Amino acid sequence: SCGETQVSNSESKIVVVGLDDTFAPMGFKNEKGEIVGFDVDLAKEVFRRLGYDVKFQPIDWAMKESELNSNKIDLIWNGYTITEERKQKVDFTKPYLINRQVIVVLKNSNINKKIDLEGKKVAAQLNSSSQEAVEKQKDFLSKLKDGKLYLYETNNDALMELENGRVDAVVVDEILARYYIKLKGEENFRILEENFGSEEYGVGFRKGDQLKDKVEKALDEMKKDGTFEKIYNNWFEK
Amino acid sequence: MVLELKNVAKSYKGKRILDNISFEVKEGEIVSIFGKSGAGKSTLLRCINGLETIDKGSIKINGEYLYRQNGIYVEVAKGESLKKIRQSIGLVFQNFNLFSNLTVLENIILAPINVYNLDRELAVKKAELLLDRLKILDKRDFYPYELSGGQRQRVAIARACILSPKIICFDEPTSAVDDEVKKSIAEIIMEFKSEKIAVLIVSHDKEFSHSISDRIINIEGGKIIS
Amino acid sequence: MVLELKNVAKSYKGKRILDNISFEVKEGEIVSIFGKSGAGKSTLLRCINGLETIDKGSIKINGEYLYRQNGIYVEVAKGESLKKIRQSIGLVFQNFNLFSNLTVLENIILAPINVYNLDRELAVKKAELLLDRLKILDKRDFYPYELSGGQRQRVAIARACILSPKIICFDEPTSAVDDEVKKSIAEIIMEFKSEKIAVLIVSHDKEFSHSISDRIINIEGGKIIS
Amino acid sequence: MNYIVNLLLSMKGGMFVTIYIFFITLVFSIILGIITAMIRISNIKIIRVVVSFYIFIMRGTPLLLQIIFIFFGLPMIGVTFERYTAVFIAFILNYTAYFTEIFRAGIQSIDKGQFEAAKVLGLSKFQSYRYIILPQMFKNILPALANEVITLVKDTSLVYVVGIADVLREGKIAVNRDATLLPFLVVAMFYAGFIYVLSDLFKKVERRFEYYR
Amino acid sequence: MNYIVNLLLSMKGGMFVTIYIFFITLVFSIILGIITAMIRISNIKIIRVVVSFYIFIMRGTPLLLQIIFIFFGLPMIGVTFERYTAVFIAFILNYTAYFTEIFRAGIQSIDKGQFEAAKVLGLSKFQSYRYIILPQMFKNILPALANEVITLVKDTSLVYVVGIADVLREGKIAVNRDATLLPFLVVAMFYAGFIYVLSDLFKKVERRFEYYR
Ligand SMILES: Nc1ncnc2c1ncn2[C@@H]1O[C@H](COP(=O)(O)OP(=O)(O)OP(=O)(O)O)[C@@H](O)[C@H]1O
Ligand SMILES: Nc1ncnc2c1ncn2[C@@H]1O[C@H](COP(=O)(O)OP(=O)(O)OP(=O)(O)O)[C@@H](O)[C@H]1O
Ligand SMILES: [Mg+2]
Ligand SMILES: [Mg+2]
Repeated sequence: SCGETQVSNSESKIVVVGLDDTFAPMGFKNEKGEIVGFDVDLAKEVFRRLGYDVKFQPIDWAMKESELNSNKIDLIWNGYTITEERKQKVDFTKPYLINRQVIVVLKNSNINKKIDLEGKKVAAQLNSSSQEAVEKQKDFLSKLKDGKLYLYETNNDALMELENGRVDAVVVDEILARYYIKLKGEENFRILEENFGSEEYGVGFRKGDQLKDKVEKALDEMKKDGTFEKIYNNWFEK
Repeated sequence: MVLELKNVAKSYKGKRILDNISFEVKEGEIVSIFGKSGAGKSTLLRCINGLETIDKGSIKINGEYLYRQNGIYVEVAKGESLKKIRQSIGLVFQNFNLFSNLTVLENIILAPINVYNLDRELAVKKAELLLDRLKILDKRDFYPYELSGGQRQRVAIARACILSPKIICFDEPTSAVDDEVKKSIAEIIMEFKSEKIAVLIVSHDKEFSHSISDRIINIEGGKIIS
Repeated sequence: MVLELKNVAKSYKGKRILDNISFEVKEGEIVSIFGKSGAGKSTLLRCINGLETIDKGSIKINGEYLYRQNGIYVEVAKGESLKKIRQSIGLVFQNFNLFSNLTVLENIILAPINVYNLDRELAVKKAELLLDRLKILDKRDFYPYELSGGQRQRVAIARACILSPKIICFDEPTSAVDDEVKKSIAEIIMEFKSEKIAVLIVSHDKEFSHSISDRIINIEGGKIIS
Repeated sequence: MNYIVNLLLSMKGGMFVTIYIFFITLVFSIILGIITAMIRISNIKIIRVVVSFYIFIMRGTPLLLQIIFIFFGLPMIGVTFERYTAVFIAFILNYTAYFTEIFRAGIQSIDKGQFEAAKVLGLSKFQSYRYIILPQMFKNILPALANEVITLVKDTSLVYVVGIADVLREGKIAVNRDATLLPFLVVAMFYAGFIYVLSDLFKKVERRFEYYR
Repeated sequence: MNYIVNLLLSMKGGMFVTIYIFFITLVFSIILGIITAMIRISNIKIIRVVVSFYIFIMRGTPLLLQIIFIFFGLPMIGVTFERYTAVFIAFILNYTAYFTEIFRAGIQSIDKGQFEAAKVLGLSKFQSYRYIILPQMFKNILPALANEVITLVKDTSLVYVVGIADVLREGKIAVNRDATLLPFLVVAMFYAGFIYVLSDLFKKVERRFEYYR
């Protein structure tokens, strides 16, 4: 149904999770039109344990805080990076996942370290946090072939160019990288040890919402009893 | 009296077109209005039909005021009163103004069916009778753009005549037709007389007007001169 | 011959409106066409002016073929030839067709200035003279919607007459005017005669037509009957 | 090939949403547009001023902002709408403004004699519009109306801002999910096909109106 | 306050660009639109078919894609344009299509008698359009034309795709640079002001055309 459920309070036992359903693999629609994904599975398990009915509401990512603050949704759970600015507006749980800016190369490539990238063609998605992370390291940037990143419209384009051998490496979100590698064949790619920094994902709540603590606790338990890892392995190449 | 005008005045661009016009028309009376081209005859008929506002004076139709002088203002009929007036008066326009998206028949039966709630079949029958008398029954399903000038004029006449209001105004009703049709039109007008319907005719055709009118009004310089 | 029609035929919706029409008009000749309303008079004038195609026959204007029967086809004049024809013939429409975005004066001088490259001042002078004769000089700067029916008709006449083509067609030129104006129109038409301009008149006004015509053509059932 | 079939199946919900938003908006804003156009040309000054202010606001700000305002802004003053309700309010208010002006152009270019004849025959305002004015208006403005209707097809994609999954958003989902650009091609073809059907329909309606001049 | 002044100064280039693209597009596509409308109603079948295909392509695909195609796509077959050239080609081709249909509506709703009178008086096709048809057409379609012109104002922001800095893009730059939403407010007010001026102009022109009926 496309309607709005009434906003939950602790008695009603319905909770509305906002997510950008274009964001594979964290939360997205599959071919059958069901909302699935890593975060979705996590949320389902958490709220099953807490005894809530959970409803997933697709939103536009740019409007996420507006959705939350106008009570259209109860929480944001969708690869939501914790930043200082966002902390002003929402309450975050402890980070449940670390996302690094990793370097992907072909399996048989002789690139093993960052230094090996000197003079090589390195690609990233235009306007992505990967681009931002690499371009922050000006020295490194200047040593690349042509002294710049090769930028593509989508990560998919960049990885395709890597497969075609037109670039030597791609800098990309680890989460996305592992999803795409799983999709495109784990035998073809390799992720280097070194990376370009990391960010942390958390679940966002309205300021002062007590549900936050319960979710945090449930997540902790899931990490302890191995449920978290099981879900993780379902979605990502190890 | 079906129609009473009192001191009616009307200007365009500061020029007096109608100046202190007063006259009355009784039930079943046929009155002709003469005057040079541009004398204000069409304007007069348009005022009587509420299509133009007037600057001064009063116009009373079938007992209801369409315009009523009240101090320096002229009050205009509204709502139910206006509706009643509209239904007691009819007009054949000098330039016909047929509805271009409707056929001849549809033009004629539109008002009877929708305004007077006449049964559709009856309306069609009445319309066909009129069309036959005006010798254009074969154009029943034509659109106005497919008609000759005189045929259009006859449709306009039929459209007004099917309603039998209390008073009916004809603006140059014979300007585009031949003598034979003219005779039919004269007959139709004469029948109104017997039904106690008043008729107001504006025409340059003296022969036609004289032959059917009870009375003649001459307009010059915006005034009634006789 | 300024105008020659040969076996002209024209149908609408499969109905013959003009059937095998042939006649000729000489320089300076005034010819009247009579016929009942709907007989096809306006259609005939519109064909002669190239506003309607014809199904059969030929029409020749001032020596150029407007329509020419060629086997089963009718060829239509094009390009320079058509342009020449257009400039040798004029028409006063039954429903006037004044340009609604132009004033009376502009309506009249548009063609002289733009088609015949007449000096603007001269055109204005000529137009004013015509307007004066037709007694509407005071409406010089009015727009068509501000005119009475008869005034519009006079503007339409002036607009066609200022051009002095080889042949000029009038479709019901006196349907909306009074006797005095009628006389002026008759005079203007008579002057064309002296300028060797041919005139074709369609009118229901027998008195008017008879008084100025050299010859009369009667149409019935699409054919010339006399 | 099989992929495309699956893709189409997975996107049919989005296609339905697009068509749904299109039709609901079209129907209501055409009806309201006719009414507003009638009001707009009425001679009561205050009403005219109000309507033309409304039209200025609707045309002067982007539709996207109007949707955001109605869905996220109004709750601040306690007025809350469902997602679809908010979208329909914004779309209908916006398109009514554009249609109003097209209809006004159409009505104003009808010969005044048609209005006068209707008046003299005693037809009510409603009857005059129903039988005479509106049919002639539609004939007058069909090509211009098609412009606006086609723009509406493309504007439906703005619903993404409240998270409604129209065909474009479903295309995006599939692109990210399946790591291929094909879904966008499908979306483009869907729009082009839809617009083709509409253009064709307009052409047919135009021909239907050719019965008179 | 000082900040706003500085902001305005830093954005005046973008405002100029927006206005520049607006006017160039407007002028050329109105002129071309008139010509195409005349062609569109001509009775040479092949020309009519070609023009209506062109209109379908222009209305059936988004303007953004058209810009991308001309700037990024055509170079693949060896046709390369400057940024502004590409933008103007795309905008003018696109808007000409929309204007054509509006003008066609306007021309077709003019009484046939006006064309016939012009013909009989010997006016050339060009003269008839210049003195009679176009003035009456503009009177007929002014309100509908305003719709399209106002849409153009908002569409100018699409030039971001080839990296031209219009007012919206400069606003975005300032938002990212100064970490405040104020620049967007300035942009919104610029658009609203611009559209207000245009609406007002249209209202005045409409009143100018009221001299006849
Ligand atoms: N809207 C207007 N603005 C200015 N003057 C007008 C307007 N309408 C009519 N007139 C003038 O009013 C006068 C009377 O016009 P009206 O149509 O009543 O004449 P009429 O007696 O019917 O003439 P005709 O026999 O030629 O039809 C004319 O001189 C005309 O120019
Ligand atoms: N477009 C058309 N389609 C069908 N029939 C038409 C069309 N135009 C004219 N006619 C028919 O042709 C016939 C002749 O019309 P025309 O206008 O030539 O008559 P007319 O002799 O000028 O009559 P009037 O004296 O009434 O003006 C009429 O019966 C008319 O219905
Ligand atoms: Mg009159
Ligand atoms: Mg005739």
